Amino acid sequence: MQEGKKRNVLTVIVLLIVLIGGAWFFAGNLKTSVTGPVRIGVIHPFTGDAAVYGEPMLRVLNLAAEKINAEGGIDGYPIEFVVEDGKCDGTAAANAAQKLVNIDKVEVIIGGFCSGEALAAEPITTAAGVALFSSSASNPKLSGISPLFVRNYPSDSSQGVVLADAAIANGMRKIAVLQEQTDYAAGIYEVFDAQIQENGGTTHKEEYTTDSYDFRTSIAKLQAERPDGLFVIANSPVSAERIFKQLKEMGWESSLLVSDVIAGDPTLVATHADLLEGAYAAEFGVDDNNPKFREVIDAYSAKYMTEPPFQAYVQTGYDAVFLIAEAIKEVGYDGEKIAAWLRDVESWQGASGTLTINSNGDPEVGHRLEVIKSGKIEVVGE
Amino acid sequence: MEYFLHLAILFSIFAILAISLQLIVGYTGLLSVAHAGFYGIGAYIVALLLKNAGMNFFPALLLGALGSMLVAFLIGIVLSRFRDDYYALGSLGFGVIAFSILLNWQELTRGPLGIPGIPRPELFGFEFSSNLSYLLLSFILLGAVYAFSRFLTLSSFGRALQAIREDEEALSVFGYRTSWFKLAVFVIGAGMAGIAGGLFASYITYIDPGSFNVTESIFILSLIILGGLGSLRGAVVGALVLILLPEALRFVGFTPDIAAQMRQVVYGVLLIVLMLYRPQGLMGKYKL
Amino acid sequence: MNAITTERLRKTFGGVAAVDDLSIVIQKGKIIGIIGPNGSGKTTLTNVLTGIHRMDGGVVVVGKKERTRIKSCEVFGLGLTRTFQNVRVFEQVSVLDNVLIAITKKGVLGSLFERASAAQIQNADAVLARVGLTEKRDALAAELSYGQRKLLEIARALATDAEIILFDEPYAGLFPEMVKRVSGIMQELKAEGKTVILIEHDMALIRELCDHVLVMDAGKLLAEGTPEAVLSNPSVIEAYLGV
Amino acid sequence: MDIAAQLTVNSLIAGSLYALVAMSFNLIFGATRFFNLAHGALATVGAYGTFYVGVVLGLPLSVAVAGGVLTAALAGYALERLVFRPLRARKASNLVLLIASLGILIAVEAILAIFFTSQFKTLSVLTGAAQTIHIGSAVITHVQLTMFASAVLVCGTLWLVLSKTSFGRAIRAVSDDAEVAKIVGINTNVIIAALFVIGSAIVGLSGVLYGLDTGIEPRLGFMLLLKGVIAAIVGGIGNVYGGFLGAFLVGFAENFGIWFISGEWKEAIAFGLLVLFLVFRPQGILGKKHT
Repeated sequence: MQEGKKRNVLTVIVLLIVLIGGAWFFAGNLKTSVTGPVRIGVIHPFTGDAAVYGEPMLRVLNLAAEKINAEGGIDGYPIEFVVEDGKCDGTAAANAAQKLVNIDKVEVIIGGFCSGEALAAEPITTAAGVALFSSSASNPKLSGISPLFVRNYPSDSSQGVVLADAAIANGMRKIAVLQEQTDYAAGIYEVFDAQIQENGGTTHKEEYTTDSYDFRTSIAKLQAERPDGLFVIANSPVSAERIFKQLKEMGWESSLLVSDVIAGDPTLVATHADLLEGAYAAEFGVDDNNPKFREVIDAYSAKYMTEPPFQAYVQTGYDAVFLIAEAIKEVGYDGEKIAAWLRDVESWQGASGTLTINSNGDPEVGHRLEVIKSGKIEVVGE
Repeated sequence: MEYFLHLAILFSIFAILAISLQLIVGYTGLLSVAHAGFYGIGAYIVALLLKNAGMNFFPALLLGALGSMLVAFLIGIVLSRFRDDYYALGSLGFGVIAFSILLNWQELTRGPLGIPGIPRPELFGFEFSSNLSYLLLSFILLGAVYAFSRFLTLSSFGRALQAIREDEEALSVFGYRTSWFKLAVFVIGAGMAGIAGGLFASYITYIDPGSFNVTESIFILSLIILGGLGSLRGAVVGALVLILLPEALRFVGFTPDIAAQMRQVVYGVLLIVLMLYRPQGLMGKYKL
Repeated sequence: MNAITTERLRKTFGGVAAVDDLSIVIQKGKIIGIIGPNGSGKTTLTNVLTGIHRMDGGVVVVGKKERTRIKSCEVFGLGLTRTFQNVRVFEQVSVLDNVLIAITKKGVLGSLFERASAAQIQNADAVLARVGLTEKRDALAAELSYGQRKLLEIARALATDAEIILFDEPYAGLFPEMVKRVSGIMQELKAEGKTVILIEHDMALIRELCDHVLVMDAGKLLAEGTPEAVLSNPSVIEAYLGV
Repeated sequence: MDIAAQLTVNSLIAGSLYALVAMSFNLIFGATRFFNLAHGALATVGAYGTFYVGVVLGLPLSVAVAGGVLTAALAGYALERLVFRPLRARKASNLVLLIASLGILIAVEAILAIFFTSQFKTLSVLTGAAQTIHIGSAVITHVQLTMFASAVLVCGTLWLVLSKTSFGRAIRAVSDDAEVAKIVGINTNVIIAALFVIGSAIVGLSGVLYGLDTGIEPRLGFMLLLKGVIAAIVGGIGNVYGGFLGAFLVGFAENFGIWFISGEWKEAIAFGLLVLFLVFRPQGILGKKHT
């Protein structure tokens, strides 16, 4: 009885080794070749706070793909998206990247929407020779992170500097900061803080996790510092909404600075018009007169009966699909070649204007200063 | 094929977690909800040693396990004084505190930003970069953990653990320092969870504290309750079923968001129904 | 020679003394009965002696050691073991393992690398045979009848090979033939030179078995002596009838 | 020191919320003696009940609040009848009851997420713009003031009911010893069912108030439950008034704790307090010592 059991176990182990070893050998000799639809991976947030971006951005990507497919696709083959939920969270994004790279075998991925997603996915895609193209991740650490990473949304190094300069110019020396604990928000803070200190100012920071609901004590602590201004760096309008409500309840008085995702949500800005009166923001701006930009906004409005939110991301997301499609047409379905082509883009005309990618894989554009007046965004100096 | 490998690797990691928690909960009757904490400590130690110190995976894994064990020892000194509900609450307290430290000791852990780009293991110039080789590694570790746990449960030590579960006070009259046994099994289980954490970190290549919170502890607990308390095989079966379940739900055609919630509904209902009709789980011998 | 002596031993619960400055002597190698009405402190005394409750005052001398505090895990080392009034076997553990618990190594490290040896199992089987549970050897203790569990507890206590064995109402719920077997075991233990402490309500059994009887009432020693002397003592009768 | 005033107010607000959870938790625990994690789910049920009645159906605030509280009470009764009573009848151990209640918590949260999505939602449609009151340099909104009033009112009412009515005496009898209570002719199942209804209504109210103050999402009950259970243990498990005291202790510890250390550690403070109590005073502030 005992002996028989041992033999069984041994047989199973040997079988397992043979099976796994065999499969390993054959797996190494397999190669994916493209003979059908062109598959592009997408890692965007569809659950959690940042889900407010996921759905509209996916619509934008689909609008672009529909247009390309209607015009003949890529060498006759249509574009297909393989969509994964990155949850604006590193673990989910890493899982999604693993799946897209190993199981779906895509050669190019659009994402992550959040900086945290992009930072977590990048090592995986780079190791697999897959191109990662983000149309929204703005953390400065992503600059030049890998030859296989490209983005057409500017780094927050410019957002932080623009806002810090505006603060200093308006006589703010002591600035309170309420920062969400995400890569995006941390990136902006780092640049902002450095620029403020360089100009002789100081910052007092309180951080909060994405699932925080009670900011009262943090606000009270910041209030007690008697700052000249408060910089709210939220990763999504959802936590900003909670913060604004409590700021108002606690009678916050000094002027505000807000991160670009807040300025990019017209409903949020309109709802809190009185609190945000005179607040500064720095956004990667949109150009209403650009015909390609009008094209996507109109197509979206026609199809979904509403103007898209976060239009700064709409323009880059729309462009991303066209850029990738062009790259595949030029160099074929190969991650390394696609990335190389994308990093060479120069004076390309799209919905986000004229795009040139520099040696860091970043676009040669920056953020512009805006001010909120009676619930509307106004560009400063225009 | 690749998809199957992915699931098989996740299964091995969770089977190790389930087996290690089985020793604590199923054999010794200590309802610990701190397990994800040790899983996380192992993951973070391995990730930091690999990424910042450039250490080889295997010594790092050993240090990860030892680190988890050291923390478990310090916590266990306090925790071993409790039993039943109070043990559960105490471990909940420590689990949340461990999570808070992973989240807020930002100089070391980068807090909620997590650690990206953790390298895969390497042995004598061979890199476990393919999922197949990684699966082999995970299976070997799972086998080792299973064999060790089996050895443990068949020993006099294992018999004493079960007696603690049944009646700690009565056992002490027979000369057993029960709190030392509770401490020992807690530390051993934590070491195994640390190994699972190291495997997870190097496989996913990215970790953040969110993977190691109380909800994760509860998930591991539901693996062994489903599989059956007091049975190592039950722990493995529980891990298998609950890893495959969400895939089955996705197969049925739910959207990812709904599927994630449906999975939770199924866990919840499963726990209720099991408690009502089969409190010993699928394969367990022992009733709570 | 005395097996156990207590001096002014005290245990209170919420201000009420369950054992009230009790000083007794348990002689070695005898069967000592402890009787008394419900709530007189017999079980509390057992629990204090075996470290289940911490004593609030007084001294206990076991063998040569004087103690003001007894931890339950030290009791085994003092050569003392017990059964419980409300059976406390390890329910979801096999009958054999219940007995092996008392035989195998007790230290964390020692037990980790020990598997029950053939000799240990033989020893356990012998004890099971002695109480008549051989057939139930591989069953879970939870599957036993109440009486069988009592026998299992006795087996577990016998397996420790302790010098002093405390039986807390071992006869309650036993069938007549089991009663006979247990009485036989007690007499064997006495013959082996061991000390038996028997808490019991059945006066016939006390008369039959005990060499010496202690009567407790309200945590104090009411009387002591031979069974005949004690059971004819008017104050004992009064305490029992509660006049 | 104007920050101290605001922190005191913040502590009282947090404490009031925890007090509602802890008192109702202890009320039920006293009679059933198990850690009912489903209690947290009922806070979520109450909050979503109010959301449904007030926002989806568009009925006025008072109806919405009543609707939320009532839904929670009914749900609590249903759980007692469908899950807990059958388990008690089977003489299930505390751990079995605990795990079953954990299953309920997980399932209810997920079901709410399926119906209402897991997104954060505000109830400000119902309350309108927050009206505030200034107390010295501190600020408090009407909703928050209501929280504090509710906590005090519930505590007072429970005291009246428990100590002055025959129903209260029956509850105390069941809490002291369910077996004895049965023998003297008290129908323990009826008493326990009534406690579930009352307790669930109170915890439902906490969820509703929390929702009106900050907003709702399916996991709010879990957070409230953790804090509530800590407060219940710190105050003395099974003791209603202990829950009240413990809640304010937790509220003050959390809010004044992060005055000195950074706000991220708020969670750790509450649980640190729990561990301290478990080690040094496991019976809690008002609990009786067990041996």
